[in-house]
Amino acid sequence: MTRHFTPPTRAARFARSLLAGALLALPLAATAQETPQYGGLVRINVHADAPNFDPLASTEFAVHSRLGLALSQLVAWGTGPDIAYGEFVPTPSLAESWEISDDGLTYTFHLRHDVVWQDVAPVSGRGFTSADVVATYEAMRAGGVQGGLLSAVDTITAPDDYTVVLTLSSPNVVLLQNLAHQNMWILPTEAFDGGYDRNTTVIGTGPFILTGDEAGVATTYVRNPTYFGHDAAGNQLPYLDAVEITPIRDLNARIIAFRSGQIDIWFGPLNLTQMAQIQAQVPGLQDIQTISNTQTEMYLNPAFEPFSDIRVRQAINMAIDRMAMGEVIRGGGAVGGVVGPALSTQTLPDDERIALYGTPNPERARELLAEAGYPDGFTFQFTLLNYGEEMVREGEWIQQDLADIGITAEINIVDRAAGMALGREGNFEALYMVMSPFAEADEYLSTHYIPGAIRNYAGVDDPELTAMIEEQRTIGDPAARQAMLWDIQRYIAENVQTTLPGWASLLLHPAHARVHGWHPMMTQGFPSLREVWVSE
Amino acid sequence: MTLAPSPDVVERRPNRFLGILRALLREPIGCTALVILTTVLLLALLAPLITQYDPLFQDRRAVLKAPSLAHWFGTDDIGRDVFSRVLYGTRISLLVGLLVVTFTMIIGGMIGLISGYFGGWTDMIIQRIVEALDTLPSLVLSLFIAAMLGPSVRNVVIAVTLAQIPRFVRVVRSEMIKVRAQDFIAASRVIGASSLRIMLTHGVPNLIPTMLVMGSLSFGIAIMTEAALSFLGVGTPPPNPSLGTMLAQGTRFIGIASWLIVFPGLMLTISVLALNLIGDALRDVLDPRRR
Amino acid sequence: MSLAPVNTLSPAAQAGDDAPLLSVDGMAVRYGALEVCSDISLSVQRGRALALIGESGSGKSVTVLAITGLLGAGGAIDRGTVTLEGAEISRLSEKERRRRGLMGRKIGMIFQNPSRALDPVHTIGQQLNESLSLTGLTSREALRAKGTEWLRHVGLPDPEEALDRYPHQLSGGQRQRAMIAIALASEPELLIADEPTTALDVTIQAQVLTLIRRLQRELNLALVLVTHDFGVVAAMADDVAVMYAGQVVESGPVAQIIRDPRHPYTRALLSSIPTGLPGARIEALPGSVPSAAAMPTGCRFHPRCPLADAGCAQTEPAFQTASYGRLLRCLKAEEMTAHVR
Amino acid sequence: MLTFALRRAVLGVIVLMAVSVMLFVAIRFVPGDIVNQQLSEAGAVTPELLAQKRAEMGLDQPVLTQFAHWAAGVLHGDLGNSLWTGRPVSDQIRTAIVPTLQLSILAIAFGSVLGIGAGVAASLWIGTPGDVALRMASTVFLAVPQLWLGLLTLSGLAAIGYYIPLPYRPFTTEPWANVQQVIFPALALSLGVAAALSRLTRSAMLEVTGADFIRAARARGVTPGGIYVRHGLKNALIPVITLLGTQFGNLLSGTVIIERIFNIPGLGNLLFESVDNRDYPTIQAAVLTYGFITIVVNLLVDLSYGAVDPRIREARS
Amino acid sequence: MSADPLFSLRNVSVRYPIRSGFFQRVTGHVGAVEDASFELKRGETLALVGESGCGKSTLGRAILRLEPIAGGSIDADGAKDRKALARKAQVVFQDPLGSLDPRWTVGSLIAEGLVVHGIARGAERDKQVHALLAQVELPPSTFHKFPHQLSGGQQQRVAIARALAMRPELIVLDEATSALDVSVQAQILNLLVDLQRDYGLTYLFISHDLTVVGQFADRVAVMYLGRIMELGSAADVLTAPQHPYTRALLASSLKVDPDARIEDVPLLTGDVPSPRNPPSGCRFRSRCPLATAPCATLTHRMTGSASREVAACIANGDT
Repeated sequence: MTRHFTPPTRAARFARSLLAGALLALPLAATAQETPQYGGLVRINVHADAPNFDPLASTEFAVHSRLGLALSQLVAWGTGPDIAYGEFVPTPSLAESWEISDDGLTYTFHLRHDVVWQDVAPVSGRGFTSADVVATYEAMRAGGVQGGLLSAVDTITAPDDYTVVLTLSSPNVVLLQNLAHQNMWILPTEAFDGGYDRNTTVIGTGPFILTGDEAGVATTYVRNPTYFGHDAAGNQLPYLDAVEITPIRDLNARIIAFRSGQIDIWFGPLNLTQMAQIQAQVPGLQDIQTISNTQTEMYLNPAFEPFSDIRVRQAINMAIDRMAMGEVIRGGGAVGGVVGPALSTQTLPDDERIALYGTPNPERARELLAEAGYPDGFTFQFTLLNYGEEMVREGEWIQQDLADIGITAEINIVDRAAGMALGREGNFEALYMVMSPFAEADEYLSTHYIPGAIRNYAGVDDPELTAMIEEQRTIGDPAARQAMLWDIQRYIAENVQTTLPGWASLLLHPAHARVHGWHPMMTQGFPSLREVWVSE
Repeated sequence: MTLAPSPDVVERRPNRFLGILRALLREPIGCTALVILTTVLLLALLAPLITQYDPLFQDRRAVLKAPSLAHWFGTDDIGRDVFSRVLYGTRISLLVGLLVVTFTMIIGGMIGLISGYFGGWTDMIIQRIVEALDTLPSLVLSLFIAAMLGPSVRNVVIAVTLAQIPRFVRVVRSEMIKVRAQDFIAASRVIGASSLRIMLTHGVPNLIPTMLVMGSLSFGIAIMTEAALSFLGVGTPPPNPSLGTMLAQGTRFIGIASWLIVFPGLMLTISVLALNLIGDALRDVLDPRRR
Repeated sequence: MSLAPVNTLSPAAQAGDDAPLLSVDGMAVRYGALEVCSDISLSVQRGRALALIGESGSGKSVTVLAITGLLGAGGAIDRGTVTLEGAEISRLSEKERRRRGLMGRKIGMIFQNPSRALDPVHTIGQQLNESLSLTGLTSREALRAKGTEWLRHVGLPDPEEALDRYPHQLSGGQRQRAMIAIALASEPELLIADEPTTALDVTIQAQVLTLIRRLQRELNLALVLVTHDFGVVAAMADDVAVMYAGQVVESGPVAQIIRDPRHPYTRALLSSIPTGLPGARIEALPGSVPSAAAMPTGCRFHPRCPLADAGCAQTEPAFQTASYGRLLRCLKAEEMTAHVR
Repeated sequence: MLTFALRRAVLGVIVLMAVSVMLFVAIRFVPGDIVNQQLSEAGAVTPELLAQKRAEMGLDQPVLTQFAHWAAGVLHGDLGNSLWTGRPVSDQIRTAIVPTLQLSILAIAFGSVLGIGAGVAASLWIGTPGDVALRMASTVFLAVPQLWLGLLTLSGLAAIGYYIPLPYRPFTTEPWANVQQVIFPALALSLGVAAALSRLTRSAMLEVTGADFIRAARARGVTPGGIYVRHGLKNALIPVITLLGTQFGNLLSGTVIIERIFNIPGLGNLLFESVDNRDYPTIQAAVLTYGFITIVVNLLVDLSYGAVDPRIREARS
Repeated sequence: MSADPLFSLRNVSVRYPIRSGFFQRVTGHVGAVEDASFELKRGETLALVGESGCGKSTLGRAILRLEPIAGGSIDADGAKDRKALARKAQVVFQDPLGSLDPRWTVGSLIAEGLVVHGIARGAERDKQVHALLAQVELPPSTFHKFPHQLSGGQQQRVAIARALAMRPELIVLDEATSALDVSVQAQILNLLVDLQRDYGLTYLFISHDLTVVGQFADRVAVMYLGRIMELGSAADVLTAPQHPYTRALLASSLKVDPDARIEDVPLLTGDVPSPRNPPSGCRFRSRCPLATAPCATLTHRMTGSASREVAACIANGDT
């Protein structure tokens, strides 16, 4: 569920009224839920082409969002009215059930018996077995980009055709969620023994069969008649005959396409102002809003003299008026945290996050600077990843906020690849970038704060913190784990503060009135699409 | 210095510039162009006097305001005054244009002069390099250089200059070849003047009209290229108000805040128009057939 | 002649009619506000050649362009008449001139520089056909046959092939021959040649001039020849008109003018021609031709004239017949005694 | 003639090879590489995996070795596989070049018709208000950046409620949608070309009509129509063709911007994406393709000179 | 006229490369001048005559080292480098406007040589320039004018003054009066005669106009297709030409005599052949009215006395 705060500006009041409208609209749509109709086509836009369809080759959103229509995982994210947007509830998918040993080291998965692969050569409708799971996971461990998600796994075995056993070297409560990760699609054995080219061919067990992909034009899908999923009434899923995913890079072009009905479901960033325009022109628009599971982050490199002093880092944190920034530039959303606000059960509670990151105090910031020996401020290179105009605008915003406390930020714009390289090399003074779409607190913590980790650009090496991060993985009890996670975040806010969270923006997911059953999901792959139907 | 031309040539130089200016003012086109360009220049140079708004200051309570008495050209998406940004953006455009033209004229002019005067192997090698640069569409070349160097005003100047040089070299070279073929060059050689002296005292003065015309056109092209590069995100970096950057920012609000693209574009067009007109007028004024 | 009657001679011409084919009377030509020719009077009969001689800027080319109706933009005949076969043509539009067959059909023209007067992107044949078609020929074969005949007639080697040649593929002399063929192919009665050999070498000049003279005789054409070279005049013309600063200053039969020039300018011009005698000093005429924008008052020649007195600077002399029968424009015409060279 | 044109083309290709060496080395100086990019969203990535991926792509080898490998492939007509998509680069280029060529050819066609027409009209109406109006229009359009014209076109269309169908559809599958998609960007591109052409055509026509051979044609009674078309236009075409050649270069520059504005998946967008992704083989191929197009256009310009002007045809044979 | 020659040319050739084919290799040469030998005696006027493309201007330029020579030698009175040569030999070109830099004033144009050679500076330089202006009979007001503000004759006077400034011994007059009107040509010719008399100048007078040459030159060299066909005193060559080409050239030049009608001029047939592809043997044979088969193998050779040399010709009894 979207969480919001008390907005001080008129723009935010406007946003709230929009939100109220949206909340009203949803139940209406739900009551109108007569019997779903079969047939029809739905078009969704994404921002880019899929470079290829090999799930092991990249973590690109454009790839995995497309693969999700055709492929399935062993375990999936639960969805439904009772489950919050950022909450992970493990749900059966290819595995219909599983057991976890008491020591937390052995996971036994029982696979569905009724699953067949899509009727695409060379797999051609063969039945799904445990060999496919083993082959997929082994390949991932050997060289897949998602290998890290299986790092806790020691052995993968298949006692019979419909059972898979994973053993862990140490307990890891995150494993189930890792298996449900958007990159963990199960492929047939043929994908790994040279039977077909993963780059170009997609054969899965999902609700739709990928039939074509033309760069810059569309990726097309048709219904998979042998899909194993059924709705509550026992009807065969999916309802739709066909789906098209169209890449439109340019925001304005995307708006035009959506406004003129060439796109049914909007996906991607959208400003509230633009949304208001669209609403004025498209009758009966469904407006669904969520908080992005990514957030902007500002890395302060302690290797740069002033940033080695935590008081300076605190001062910078206090100088930035994130709430207003999010309102004006992103048109809503939530203030960021050590763990992103989209992970509603794991991030710190709203009021605490707002107290830590959403309450600017320039006076205190100036005092801190003076204490640290910079009463007149200083100048630093503010390396800004060009990840869209809003990112740049946030950078400019922060620049003005910092100027208020006497710090001069010289903006240096770099593209994404250069920015990531500079980050990994530690070759920056301050770096402003957008975080990957993490779905689990452990991902945030282990990538940012463990020595040698991939996102530990600031070079954090705090044994106490490392021990805490390792410990939370072993805590089976959800409440206890949550407390531990909160402690870690508080510890980081107080003692580390090298990565300042920015803003998690409001995501608008408008859809045309003819689309029913559409629920945006945090995980990639449009999992609710199998239940979407259209009225004409 | 022995290379100094005879005194009356020296004393005539400033007169010649004033003469060109006077001749320009006599032409209706030249006059119009000078008036427009002067206006644009004054607007850019006197920006701090004309507008009280800081082009970078974000008035966070006045976001995306339509043009009004307070904000003549409206405000942008974080509350910056568009009028002020257009003026300061024009400054950057003109600065980039000026630097590009200066460097292009000096570097391109020199290379073209040498290539055209000496011919032979020197010319061959220079021509091949120029062709190499010329194989790529100039924007693609600029784009590539700018992308490689990263966005900054300095890098834009480098990228645009490099892309402009081939054209300049080609024109100066062919003009120099024409000049070299003239009898007055032969006469100077017969008098015993060295190649360097001939190039400087006969070559350069005769190339100046061509260079001036080319320069004013290059100026316009440089401004447009700067805008294009900034639009594509490899030009003048934010928060500097470049006209191209402003257009790029404005595209997100097409149909919502048309002032964000209308005014910067208009200013861009007017600047280029003035420079093109000056080029046209110079071409007329400096045409030897018209004297 | 080998060519079947190219030009049906009018009975009058055959009878040796003295009536001029072309006569120009008091013509003045103006380009914008500038009068470049004033009070030009000329006439030429069939079978005769009139040479128009003068230094550069004397207005001789403008005169023939005015006669042919080819004055460029802004140029027009301001005063006077041009009569061809008795019809006044000076004020006709180009369209009307074409309708009356004045362009090409009655008046043919040869230009100074054949490299520039031939369209570089069309073959000789194509340009020849434009002229031939005026005579009513249409079929491709007939055009080709006639074209070949004309090129043979002007002495081009391989005339059949030459039809398909582009101008740049011919030598300068051949180009001028081709130009002559094109000018004559429409079978005009009046041929105007504007410095037809200035761009050519002497040996080629002799060839081309011989050709023009031969064809003029054969076809009984009236020829107006513009030149700055008295040698050409002596070799080619029957009559000559000497021009200075946009006016005809003296005219008459060629032998008379050369042997006994009466106008001071004609005299000065003739005496400034090198004689070829080793070591002889040339009598040079001081000064240079005035420009149309700064014409002297009175007699236009008076600033350079050795005989000029105060009156010459005030009174404009008329072009009239002197007591000794010569047409000239000089206030001191009666003082000019014989001066046989 | 053909020898001449071919010689220029071959020289061009040699030059292009030199460009490719510079390019190959230069792009590797830009910070960041494809592996960063591919794994940008993965949380659990180890440095070992990054190294393994780089080794798989051969990015760990010395630049010269990489170049030798790539150049050997290119010489055999193999542009390599995209590091980003894993598909042959040649396929991507083939797909992307279509809309780019479609745009630029359409634009040059519109521009020629508009520009030459306006130029001839202005030269016929010289001195009249029509001439003045055409000249003013061309001066103004020459100064309007393609960038702005594109944006104005887009917002203008939006303002009247006309929406260009999106995304791009190839002409072969959906001709009507394709036409709607390319016609406006092509028009926006063509106005600059038209302006430049009309100015040149006008002055070339005026220059030609002042030539002796035009006077000679008039003297032999050729009608104004014949003079304008046969003698005037054909001679005036020579500088016009030269300009068309250089304008094509400008147009290619323009397509980079216009493709971006109108969301057309052409060569420019491909280049952009591959630069973003540090997809070296695709960057190289895209840039070389621009160079190749330029060479082909120059070749065509050379050949058409010959077609128009026999002197050039001969001088070069 | 002293006995020792000012300049002497021995078998001078000037060739241009012809490039062709895919690789633009040099596939041959155009012999613009072939095997030219003569001496320029101090104080004389030697005329080089011939039709366009015969190489007369090229030969003049070669003497001035504006063209590299491919064979033979030129002894320029001991002048080894260009600066030394500049004090020996100067030039006046055909096109008066084209040979004066349009952006320089007359004063600075005339002074250029003085500056380059450091002959005079400051007021002394201006004084010399004014003296030169007076020598070529130009008013002092010309000093500050630009070339395009002068008439053709005045421009040519400036060019002469510029050449005179170097106090040269030889002036190459490359068709120096051809572009001028007859009346102006006469003025310039007279000036040149006066200057020669006053300063003992030597002239190499390049011209196509035999009448001017007859009046002006002491000796005449007739060139055809890059070769000298006849060389001797003006009186001899122009009144008793021996080579058929000289005869043809003389016959073709029109006299100002109403009795000399065009019909009476004996004509040469055909055009000058391309120097890329000259006829074998005697180069004139393709147009020579007297040519016979052996002319195709005749070697070019100058025969005769010191006062008159004529190219080998079968019609003259050479074999």
